[in-house]
Amino acid sequence: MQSMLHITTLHYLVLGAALFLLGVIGVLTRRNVVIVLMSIELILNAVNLNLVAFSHYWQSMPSRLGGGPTALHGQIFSIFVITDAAAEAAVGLGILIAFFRNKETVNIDEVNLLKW
Amino acid sequence: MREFIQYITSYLGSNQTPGTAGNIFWVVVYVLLVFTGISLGVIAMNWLERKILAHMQVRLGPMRVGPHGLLQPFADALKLLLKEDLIPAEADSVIFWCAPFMVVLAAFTVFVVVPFGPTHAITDMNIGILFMLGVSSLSVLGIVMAGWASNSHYPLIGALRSSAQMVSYEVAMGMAVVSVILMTSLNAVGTGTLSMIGIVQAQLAQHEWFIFKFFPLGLIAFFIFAVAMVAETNRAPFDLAEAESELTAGFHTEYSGFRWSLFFLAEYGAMMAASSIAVTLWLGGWLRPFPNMLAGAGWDQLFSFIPGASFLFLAGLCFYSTARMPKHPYFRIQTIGLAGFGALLGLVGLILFIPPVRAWVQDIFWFSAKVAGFMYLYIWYRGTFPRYRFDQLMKMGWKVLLPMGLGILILTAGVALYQQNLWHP
Amino acid sequence: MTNQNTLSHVDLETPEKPFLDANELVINMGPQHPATHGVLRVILRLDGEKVLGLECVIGYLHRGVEKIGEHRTYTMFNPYVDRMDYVAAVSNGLGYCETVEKLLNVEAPPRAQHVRVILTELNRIASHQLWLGTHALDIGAITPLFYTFRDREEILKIYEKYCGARLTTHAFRIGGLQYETYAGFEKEVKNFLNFFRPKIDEYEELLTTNRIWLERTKGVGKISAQDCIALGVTGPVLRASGMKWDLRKAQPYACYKNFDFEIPIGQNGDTYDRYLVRMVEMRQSVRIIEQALGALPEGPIMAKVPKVMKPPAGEVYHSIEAPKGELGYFIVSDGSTQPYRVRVRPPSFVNLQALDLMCRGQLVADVIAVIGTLDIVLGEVDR
Amino acid sequence: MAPVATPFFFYLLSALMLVGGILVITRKNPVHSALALITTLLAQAAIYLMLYAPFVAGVQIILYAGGIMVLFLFVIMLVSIDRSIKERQFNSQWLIGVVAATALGGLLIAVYTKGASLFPGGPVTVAAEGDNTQRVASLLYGQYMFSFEIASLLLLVAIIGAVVMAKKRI
Amino acid sequence: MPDETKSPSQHPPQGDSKPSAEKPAAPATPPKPAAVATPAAKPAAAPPKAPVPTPTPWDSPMIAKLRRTYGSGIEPLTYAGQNYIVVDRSLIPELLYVLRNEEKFDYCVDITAVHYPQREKQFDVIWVLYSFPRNERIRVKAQIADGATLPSSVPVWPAANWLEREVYDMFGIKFEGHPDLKRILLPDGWQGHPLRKDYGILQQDNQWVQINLGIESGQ
Repeated sequence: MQSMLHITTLHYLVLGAALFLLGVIGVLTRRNVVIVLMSIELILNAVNLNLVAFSHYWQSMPSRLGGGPTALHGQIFSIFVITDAAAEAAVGLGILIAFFRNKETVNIDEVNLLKW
Repeated sequence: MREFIQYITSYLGSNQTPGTAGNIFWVVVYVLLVFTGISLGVIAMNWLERKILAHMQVRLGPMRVGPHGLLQPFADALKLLLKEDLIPAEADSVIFWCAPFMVVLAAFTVFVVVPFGPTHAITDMNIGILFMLGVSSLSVLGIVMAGWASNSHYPLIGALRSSAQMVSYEVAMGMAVVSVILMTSLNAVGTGTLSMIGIVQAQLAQHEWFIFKFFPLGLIAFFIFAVAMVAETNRAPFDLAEAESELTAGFHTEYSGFRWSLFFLAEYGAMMAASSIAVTLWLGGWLRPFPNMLAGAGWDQLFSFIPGASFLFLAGLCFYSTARMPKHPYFRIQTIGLAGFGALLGLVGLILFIPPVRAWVQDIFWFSAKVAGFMYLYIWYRGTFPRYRFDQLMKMGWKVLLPMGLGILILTAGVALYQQNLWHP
Repeated sequence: MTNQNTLSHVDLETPEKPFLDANELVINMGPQHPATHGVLRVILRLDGEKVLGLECVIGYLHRGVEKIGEHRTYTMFNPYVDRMDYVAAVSNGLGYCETVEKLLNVEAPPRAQHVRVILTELNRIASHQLWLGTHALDIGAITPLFYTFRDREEILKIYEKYCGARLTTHAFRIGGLQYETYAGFEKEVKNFLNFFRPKIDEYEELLTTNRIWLERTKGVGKISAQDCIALGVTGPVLRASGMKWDLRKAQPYACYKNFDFEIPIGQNGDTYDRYLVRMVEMRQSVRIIEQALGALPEGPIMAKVPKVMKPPAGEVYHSIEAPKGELGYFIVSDGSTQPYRVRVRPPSFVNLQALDLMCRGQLVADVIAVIGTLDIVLGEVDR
Repeated sequence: MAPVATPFFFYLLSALMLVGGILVITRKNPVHSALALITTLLAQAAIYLMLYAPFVAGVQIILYAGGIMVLFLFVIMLVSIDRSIKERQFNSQWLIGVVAATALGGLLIAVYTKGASLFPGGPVTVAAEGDNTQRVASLLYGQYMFSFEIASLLLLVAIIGAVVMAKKRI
Repeated sequence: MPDETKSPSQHPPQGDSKPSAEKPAAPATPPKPAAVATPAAKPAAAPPKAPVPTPTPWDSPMIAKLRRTYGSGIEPLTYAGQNYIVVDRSLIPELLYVLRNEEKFDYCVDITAVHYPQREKQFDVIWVLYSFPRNERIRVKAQIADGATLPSSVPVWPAANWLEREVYDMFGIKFEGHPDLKRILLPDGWQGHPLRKDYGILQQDNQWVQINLGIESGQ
């Protein structure tokens, strides 16, 4: 019970892992490309959560271990991940539009030709 | 009990916002106060927009409900609440249901960080302006939801237009905002701030409203923001999302009654939010005119009379209109009502002369007055401009405002760097 | 036989392909739509915002005016024509009366003709004012509407004083006028002209150099003179395309040949040129009215026409330059008291055909602008 | 801003996130999925605030909820989804997918149970956010300058790629 | 004197059909039946003095040229100062092309029809043409029987599109080759063509009204 009331870094990590798994399941099982892309966003967010949680953890560490208030590397990394997510979404949705224009479907099972 | 009272009184006299002080009670009080104020502002705007627009267009506007139509907004609100709340049969009912709330939420949450005074804000966030831009950009989600869930073509086109428009203009808006943030870094420390209160204090410290900073850079940035904010709030001449001559009513074509009134509320709320950003960033927020040039107790005293005086002036206008009312039994109630309204305004004005109140409302008054100026601009635009076409709107956003914003940003950065070097050689 | 389909730049037969093939949006604009000026229904095929093609569905206001004409005497039918283009009722009446006069082989006396010209030109101003207000409203400028309506009121007051009606005036009679002008008519019209001249400047101040107005109207809904002629489009639309043709000059009727006025023309045939042409037309109308007032002769106002009108058997086509274009009447008489056949050649109906051509490849907002600039009145389209 | 009732908000927000995540991968209608994802993202922004990362939270709201998700909704409306809603929602290897994910989950649980001792049991104490933004900025434009420029290059490439992909005729 | 000689006797209500009297050779147009549509009105209507004007033949270089090609297929007449040509139905597309391309009648003002139920060829179809270069108006008139078709003039003047649709809508005259010949003013499923003389002024398609408007009758 005590561990439930004190939110530790591990809590955030478990939450991140759960989100990650949801994303993986979505990517592996769904047929709709849009939802697959959204599942990828879920995965990236799970990673981000971990990064920020670790950054939070590091800030509490002594600075001789590389911690301290300026140890915000996790947050920096998560910003890069968000940037990457934006790029991925833009290109992915661009591909989706091109795909939809040619095949008139958003079904990922039909993206197996590598040409159209 | 005593602890509770102590908890409440502990905040009084603090020089922090209640959110920063971590005082939940006062946060709740401030939230209630701010939202009541915003709602009152929306009601007043509703009436003022009609009247001002009407007088621009050689007509009278509402005249029947209450003296000079003063009660018209209330009558309208009542009508809207009593109207049947229709949900189209083919609509996606869940999304249709929650879209208006999303829009209202986005428009009103923004006020969490708006500084009506150095301590008169719900909270002072480290990322204040970022928060405002981010949350206000969420309203586009509500609009898209509304348009899509209606399952009808006009709302869908309206939603697509609106989302494209808001996303595009946010970029230019961001450039203008960043140039202001660069200006805040011109201090001894050399770091700027994103906090709304910090931005106003930087203007106070630098003895200059940012609209005049690095003339004309600040002015151009302000201009970019002023254009982009009209586009962000979907108002004329950028009201393409609800262009009544093209898309009947755009994304809220299928809405009626209460839900429609929520969109209405959100639109005006968003207008005030955008104006507050502009006022905070460029026009010195709560600062009274010339706080540095006309400094000193005497000037403070003089300026502190203005809020009460302006209310008394409005009351005088009311009494003048009362005197000009037709002397006919048919108008008796209206005349009495107008006189009563004037008396109310006069009373408020007199209360504002009481010394502690006088000091207390100073900041709020100046902030509201500046926002009101922007509101007038909105109405003025609507009365004057034709509507842009969608491609022209996009062209303006991406090909005019964005390059301008980028240029301003680079120039501001250059000038700021130069001044920094003067500071820390 | 050579194919002489002269529509130049757009192939109306083959549909254009949308951006996403499966995603062509079909939108039903109207019949209940604020900007279709009545009950016009336009079925738009859209690719996003781009118009791939459109089809007009009309007839919601069809009242069978032509059929009614066959069952009324010549005199009784006169008020009906006012109801077609109800914003230019006086012009309709002029066209009808002159056509029947042609059948009867009579001519209205000069004083009647002058009064007719004055009232018709006032009507042209009123019609253009209404067009300007609604057109600007469609493009999003809400204020000009109130200004134009304020000034149009003055014209309607003159009508009201003259014949008791404001909109569907029934001002003219076959053979001349029913009423002599009221006392002070000339002075009031003169006052109106003096009042109105600065008002045109006021409208122009609001719009002509307004950047947004320019962007919204320049290059929008372009149509060449050649296409106009092929599609039978007349009136300000044709003139804005650069064709200097006005029935008042080309085949003068009433007493227009006595007056000196210009025919404004545009170069590009876009919405902005049509706007300018109409603005100049208002000024020219003021000029004509001034001359007509100056030359208003004394004399009878009614030609000698029999009480029971029985035009000899025969058929006549006569057309006038209504505010919207060529308004023609084709009346077949069988010698009885009722026309055997009345055909109205409505300018709005024919002009509306050009909508498809003018809107292809433009955006939805331009469709609104083009409908506005065509200046259609659905009462006349559907008759 | 002092944290209030941290456990309560943590569990509330994580529940929101997980429910949102589940809805994302189970809804038929992509629009519903997108809205569920937005809920998840906003809840995550709040969790960032709890982790004293306000700048990341702001970026999350602006970029994710306000930018990327609008893009998603835009595209969903552009492609017609009527047909895909009526079709089968899960592909043929859904069972394998779930099994693989469960295996991965088991692995993660194993790692956490082994490594739990690495983390301190108590709450992490960190100075309040203070000048978080300024620190992030100095790191981003100092130490990570090069990565930052690479990221901007990546965005440029993405812009060009998206335009090339989506535009019919360039 | 003139009024009783001309109009009441064999002269149908129509101006054009009378030429059989003075026309040299009426080629394809069969002699109009003398049955008069509204005979009763005639004698009383006579204006006291002015002689009743009648269509008279006219001539011009253009007509001379057309005559050389089409001989007696065309019959130029003028009435009240307005010129028109009565042409044989078989000349219709060709003559319109010639008028448009060679004689520069580039503007099709109007297409309309008149119904004469008593005649054998019940319909007059009338093209009102105008030439911008010549500033001249002309009408072309052809007679066709009920149920007969005419070639569409849309290829000649695109303006004819809606005008022909209206003629079809109101009279039921079909135009071959029209790109989209359907009703324009009346609803698509409507029965009957209201501008025919046998269609009463109060008549309507009750079935359509009941089905589409859900009311018994529009009256």
